[in-house]
Amino acid sequence: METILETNGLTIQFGGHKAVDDISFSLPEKHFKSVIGPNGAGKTTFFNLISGQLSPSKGKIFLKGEDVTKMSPTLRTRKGIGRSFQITNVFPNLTVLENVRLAVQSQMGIRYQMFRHFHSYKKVTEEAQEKLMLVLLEDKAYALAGNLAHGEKRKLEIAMLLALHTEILLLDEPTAGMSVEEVPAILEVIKNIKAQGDRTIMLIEHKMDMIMELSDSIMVLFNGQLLADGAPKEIVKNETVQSAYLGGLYDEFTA
Amino acid sequence: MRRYFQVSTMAMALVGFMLVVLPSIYDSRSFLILMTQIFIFAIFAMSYDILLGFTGIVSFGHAMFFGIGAYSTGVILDRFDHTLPYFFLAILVGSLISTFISFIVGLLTLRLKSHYYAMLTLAFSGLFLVAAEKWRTLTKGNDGFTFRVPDVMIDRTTFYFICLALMLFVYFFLKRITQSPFGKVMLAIRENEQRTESLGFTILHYKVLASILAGVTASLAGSFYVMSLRFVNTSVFSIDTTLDALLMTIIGGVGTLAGPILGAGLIEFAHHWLTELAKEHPIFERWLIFFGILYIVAVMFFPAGIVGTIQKWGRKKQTPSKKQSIEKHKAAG
Amino acid sequence: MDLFINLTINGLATGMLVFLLAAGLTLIFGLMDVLNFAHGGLFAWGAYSGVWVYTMTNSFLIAIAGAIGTGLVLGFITEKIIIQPVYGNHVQQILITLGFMLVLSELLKVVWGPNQISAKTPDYLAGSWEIGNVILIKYRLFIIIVGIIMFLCIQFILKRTKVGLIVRAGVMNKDMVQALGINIKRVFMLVFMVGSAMAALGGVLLAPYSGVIHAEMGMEFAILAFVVVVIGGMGSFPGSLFASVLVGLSGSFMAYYLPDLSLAVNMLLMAVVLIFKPSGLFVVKG
Amino acid sequence: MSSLLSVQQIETYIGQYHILHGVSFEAKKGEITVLLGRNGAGKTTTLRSVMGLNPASSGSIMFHNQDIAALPTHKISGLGIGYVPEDQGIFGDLTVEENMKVAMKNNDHETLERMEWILNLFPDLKKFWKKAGGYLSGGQKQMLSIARAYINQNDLLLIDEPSKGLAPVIVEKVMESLLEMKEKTTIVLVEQNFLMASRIGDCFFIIDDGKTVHSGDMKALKEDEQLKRKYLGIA
Amino acid sequence: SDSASGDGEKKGDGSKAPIKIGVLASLSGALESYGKQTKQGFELGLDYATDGKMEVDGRKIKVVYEDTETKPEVAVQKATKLLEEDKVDFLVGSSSSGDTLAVLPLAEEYQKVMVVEPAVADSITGSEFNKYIFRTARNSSQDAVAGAAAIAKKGVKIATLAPDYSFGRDGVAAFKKAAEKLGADVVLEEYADPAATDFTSNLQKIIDKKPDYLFVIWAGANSPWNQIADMKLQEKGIKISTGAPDIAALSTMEPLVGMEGFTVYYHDLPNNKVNDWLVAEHKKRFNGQVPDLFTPGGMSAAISIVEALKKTKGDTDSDKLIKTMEGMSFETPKGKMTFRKEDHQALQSMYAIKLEKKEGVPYPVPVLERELTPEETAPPIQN
Ligand SMILES: Nc1ncnc2c1ncn2[C@@H]1O[C@H](COP(=O)(O)OP(=O)(O)OP(=O)(O)O)[C@@H](O)[C@H]1O
Ligand SMILES: Nc1ncnc2c1ncn2[C@@H]1O[C@H](COP(=O)(O)OP(=O)(O)OP(=O)(O)O)[C@@H](O)[C@H]1O
Ligand SMILES: [Mg+2]
Ligand SMILES: [Mg+2]
Repeated sequence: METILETNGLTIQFGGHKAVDDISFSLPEKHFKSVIGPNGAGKTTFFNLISGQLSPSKGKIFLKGEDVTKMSPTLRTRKGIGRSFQITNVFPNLTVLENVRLAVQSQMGIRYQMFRHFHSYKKVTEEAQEKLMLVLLEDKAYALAGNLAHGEKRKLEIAMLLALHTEILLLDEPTAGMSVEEVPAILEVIKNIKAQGDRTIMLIEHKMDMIMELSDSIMVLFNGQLLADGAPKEIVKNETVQSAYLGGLYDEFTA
Repeated sequence: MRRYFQVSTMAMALVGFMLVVLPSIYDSRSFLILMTQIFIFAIFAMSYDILLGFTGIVSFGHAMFFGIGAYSTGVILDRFDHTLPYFFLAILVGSLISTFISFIVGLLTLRLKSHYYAMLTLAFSGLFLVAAEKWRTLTKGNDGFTFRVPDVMIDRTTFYFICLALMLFVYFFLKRITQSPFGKVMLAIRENEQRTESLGFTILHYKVLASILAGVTASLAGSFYVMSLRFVNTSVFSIDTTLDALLMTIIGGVGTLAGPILGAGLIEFAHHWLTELAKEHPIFERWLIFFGILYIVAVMFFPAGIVGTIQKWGRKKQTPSKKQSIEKHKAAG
Repeated sequence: MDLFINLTINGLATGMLVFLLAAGLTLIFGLMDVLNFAHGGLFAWGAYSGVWVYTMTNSFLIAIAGAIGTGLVLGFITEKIIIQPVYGNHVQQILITLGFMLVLSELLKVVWGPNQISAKTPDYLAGSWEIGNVILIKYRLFIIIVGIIMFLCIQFILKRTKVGLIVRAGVMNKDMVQALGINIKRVFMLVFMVGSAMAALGGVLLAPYSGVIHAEMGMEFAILAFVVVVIGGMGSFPGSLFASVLVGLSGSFMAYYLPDLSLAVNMLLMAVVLIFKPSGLFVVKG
Repeated sequence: MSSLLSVQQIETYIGQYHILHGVSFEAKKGEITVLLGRNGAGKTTTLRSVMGLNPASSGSIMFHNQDIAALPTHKISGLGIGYVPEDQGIFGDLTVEENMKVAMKNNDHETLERMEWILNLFPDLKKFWKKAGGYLSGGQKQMLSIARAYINQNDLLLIDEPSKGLAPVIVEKVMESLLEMKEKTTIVLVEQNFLMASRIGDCFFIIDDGKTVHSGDMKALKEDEQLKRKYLGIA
Repeated sequence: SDSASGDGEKKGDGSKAPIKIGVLASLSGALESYGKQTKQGFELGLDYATDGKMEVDGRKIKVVYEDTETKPEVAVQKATKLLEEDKVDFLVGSSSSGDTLAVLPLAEEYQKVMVVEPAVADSITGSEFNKYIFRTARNSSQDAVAGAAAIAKKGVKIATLAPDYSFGRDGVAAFKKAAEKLGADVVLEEYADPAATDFTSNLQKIIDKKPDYLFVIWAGANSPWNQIADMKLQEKGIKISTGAPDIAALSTMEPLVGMEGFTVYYHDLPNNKVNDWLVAEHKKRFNGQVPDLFTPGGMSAAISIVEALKKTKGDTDSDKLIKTMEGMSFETPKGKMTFRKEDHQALQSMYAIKLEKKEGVPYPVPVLERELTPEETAPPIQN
């Protein structure tokens, strides 16, 4: 399989502290990779570097062989890197539908059209509604996003990401705070996307059951460094991972 | 939602129609002048709202563009000839300078938090004020100068119709823009810049475009403002001019285009009415106190501005109540 | 050399005066994030009430106390009626405080009439010393000293207590601060009152400086105060002090060496600072 | 055992929305009470109502046998109730140290001792003591938020989804710390992580559509597959 | 019976239509006190000129006052209202040059005589002049000429200090011309920010130049007087000269006691009947207060209008009025004024004064040194 994303010695330093330290990895196309590691290991920062929210102090990022290190987040999104945020990040005073519609609009490349009414873009609205249905949020379409309960906002995040239709999806703890009842539904959504087989997905999660079920491979970050990268079964057997990350809570996986 | 916009368009068309027939019913010319000034300030306030209400950019120097339009018009009509072609030239020159300046200021500061844009525009407009003061061969300093206007514009009634048409045009034009996909992105930027960026929109482009749009519209308002006075002086660059636009926009409703129009009307009428009262009743001699109280009361009773607050009431009625939506949810599940 | 000293001392004094005017705004705008356009009204009220008390009692100290008292009372009223409903909303703050500004400055005229009023300098602060060609104006030295004392007091309070932290935390997340057991309303109220009292103090000290007070004096200086707060770095007292002194000195030196630019000096200064250091000269660290 | 906190039939509006219509629960002294329910059920709103952040318009909230429903938030907190909000409520521009300082009600020996205990529990906080809260990682923010609630001696702690975003090993530590504290401090927990909830919870209340729909002993719930399926959608 | 030319002033029933006058003044805002002086002066003037009858040749006089708030757009709005709705025959005003300039084209458009009072900008009777404009106020150049006349002599070295805007720049230019004509030498022109609180740089330069006089043109509240005293200019042998302002501002000039300058008006300077009447009547009406700087101006404007009307026998035809008023002389509290034919500027007396402390007066008082005759202070014709 071809490599879609690759980093080379990626490093970022905040003051004296290296949050991401010399990470080189490559991600094959249509692969599902999870990223785990203790809090503050640098997972989110790693995503921020890939998606362009932060620019590295050192190292390079390649998307399909092209050096994208210096590109703006906007351009990277257009080139196919989409992401969701760990800290809920939506447009609070716009309706839920409007939130998703903006993503669809961007995906369809409708950017500087000033003189046509947005209602004449029926497709955009339809597409947005479809995405809301997918994440079980259709009956909140006209609520203001800022008034959603926490779990609902997480779902909205995912809908917006899906609407972007990017080749690469970076999911940062998509189900954190989602209710036990709904996690399976979202899991289903992610599984479906995976099953369609046209996306490459990276997932940050602390829910090991979910990770084990979905991942083709897992990479482990520790103190900003890449500790291990391999098949799920092997990773959970790694002693450092067990003692410093998993603790005793997930004995069942290691057994 | 959709229905609301249609309602507002109809309402505006109705108001427009009433304003068209107004002069034939009530032809007091000083009243027409008051109305004309309302139209012009409404344009200016709408231009401000493009920044504040639709893109979330606060500017304390919007008078800069107003003044650019004003002086372009004054100087060109005074120096060359007071004919229509020169007036169009003046508008063009004003727009070009405004485009240029807003482009530069935008590029310099729109990367930053809007807060700094506000202060930097304040600084720039201050510099323009000083320039208008100091370039005395062109501007005659702060006393300013009078000039003649093209013949068709001399008649106050004609000028009334021109300004009314212009205001309606600007309203519908800006409305179309704010409801275009472009306008939706502006709103998104107002709500959450960083998120807009990660959706694949280059926010700087939008902000600079919004700033140019606002600048050119303000410059247009400035041109017509001095046309109505046939006189220009440095007060067009003053902070008070910016504050006027700001007050009209906020009192009418930030983020709505009808708001600034209503705001302009409200403030001008309140002003007119209070000063009239001041002549008759001695307690109103200090009418500015009542004017100040008007602002205070407006904030207390119409926190989102008049149009904004009314819109909110409308929305309350339209959205299904929470209970209904839950029942729906259950029925679906 | 004498010229240099003269320009420096007077620039410094102007700077300190600006600092005294801006200090209250550093609290209210810089720290509490309230766009208070009525702040200038508080200068004017401080000045008028101070001058009035001075003519009644002939004691400058009582005048200062009177101004501070006026500031506290007005601060209380302003916070309670005008500011409380609009915390966190800049747009509403602009409208309501501009409205209140009109009310404040018109009320001045109701109480003291529309004419400008002359303000005397107390005898022991009037006049100047001349050493060689260096002229030391007593009142200006006094302003410099008061400015320094004020700065030290504020710094001491902010460093020794949690007030500064609480206010900043309250601006970011009011609910959370309350959930931590702090009566944030009361804290905001107190800080606002102190800020207003500082404004009033600035006003009464300004009066003998320029020798005359008038109802419109507020707005003029309020804008300068905003400029200082922004270029100094929001909410930073060392920043405000530095920026004020910068404004004072550059005004004084520019007027001498580049008189043609002196009208534009404050705006130029602000433009340059904002373009090169958009967060202001001093950033409140955190 | 007597109940320290007793919430009876509260109704809460946010703006014009009627969010809670009849939530009741009790927290007994020395126990960990868990509130369960799907997204949007009203759990967070319930805690906020107890804290006075979204005051209940009717119903009673008794704490130490005193009705606190009408008290302002800071007074409620002053009675000895700590709160970990769902969104962590970190003061982003303040450093970790300053965040803790704002939270500290006292500066006595006991508090300092607790501080030491907290920093041992979450060594990351010590590491980033002078760092702005806004720059912390998601999990670190969660730790800081918990730490702020731990620093004072409270009679009652209201904790909204503490495990969210935390690495498993930290979740375990938090669980242990809660068990450790429960002697002195009564705890009300909102938790989606059923594994955690079921391990440390003593009793539970299920909230749905803004109402309490079920309650009981945690042990019973663990075994009752039918109940779990019905209210929590898990088996 | 009826001697008017009869261009529609008569009402159908034969009784004569009133004459209407619209007065524009700043009755609120920063220039409020000037506006009120003008208004009071105007009222008194009408009473005086009509012997309290408020009519000329059988036609009643009606006055409408409007507040311009010192904003050009308001001034235009109010002036239009006066011209359109009230159908005034005369405009009078206003307190600021900006407002007045904005209204000038309206006077021309509506072909109504406008008597400018007390706006000073030279351009009103200069570059922006139209034939309907008459001015009873003195202009900047007259101030300057008077200022020069008070101090300029052969060989005298003078430095100037003025605010850095039109008012200051125009004033200094005119002063310089006048002073140099009298043989004096203007050695330094300093301009300060009109909002300045610190004048060190300007004063320092002035000290360095060692002039005989410092001539100050200043308007606005933040005056340089305190600092001039503090920097001991007078002790260094630099005499200060400036125009004495209104009473409220005089009280800020304590440090300048002893200065020689000029003034437009102070109530005990002119010695004539009109002024005696003004002072007495003013005291009577406004509980003991004396008329201030611009009160006589308002009165003069009223007198000039009434006098012109008397001459036309109540005819308000503008062309006739203009012809009448050009070159017309009339008695005012400041003595005889004459509207110069060329630019309709009223030539008038000014007063060279010295500021002195007087027992029982809480401000320094301008004491007459010499009355400057209208011819002496005649400004150049600039239109
Ligand atoms: N902008 C920033 N400035 C300074 N430090 C930062 C910044 N962003 C992240 N850090 C630091 O980098 C480290 C890694 O943070 P990151 O958010 O990547 O962790 P994470 O692995 O996502 O953790 P979590 O599981 O808790 O979300 C943390 O110590 C954090 O404090
Ligand atoms: N400010 C608000 N305005 C309007 N509705 C709101 C507001 N806050 C919450 N709601 C609504 O109230 C309901 C309950 O919200 P709450 O946050 O209490 O749920 P929750 O049980 O905590 O959910 P989650 O598990 O997702 O955190 C939700 O339907 C939400 O949309
Ligand atoms: Mg993270
Ligand atoms: Mg919740």
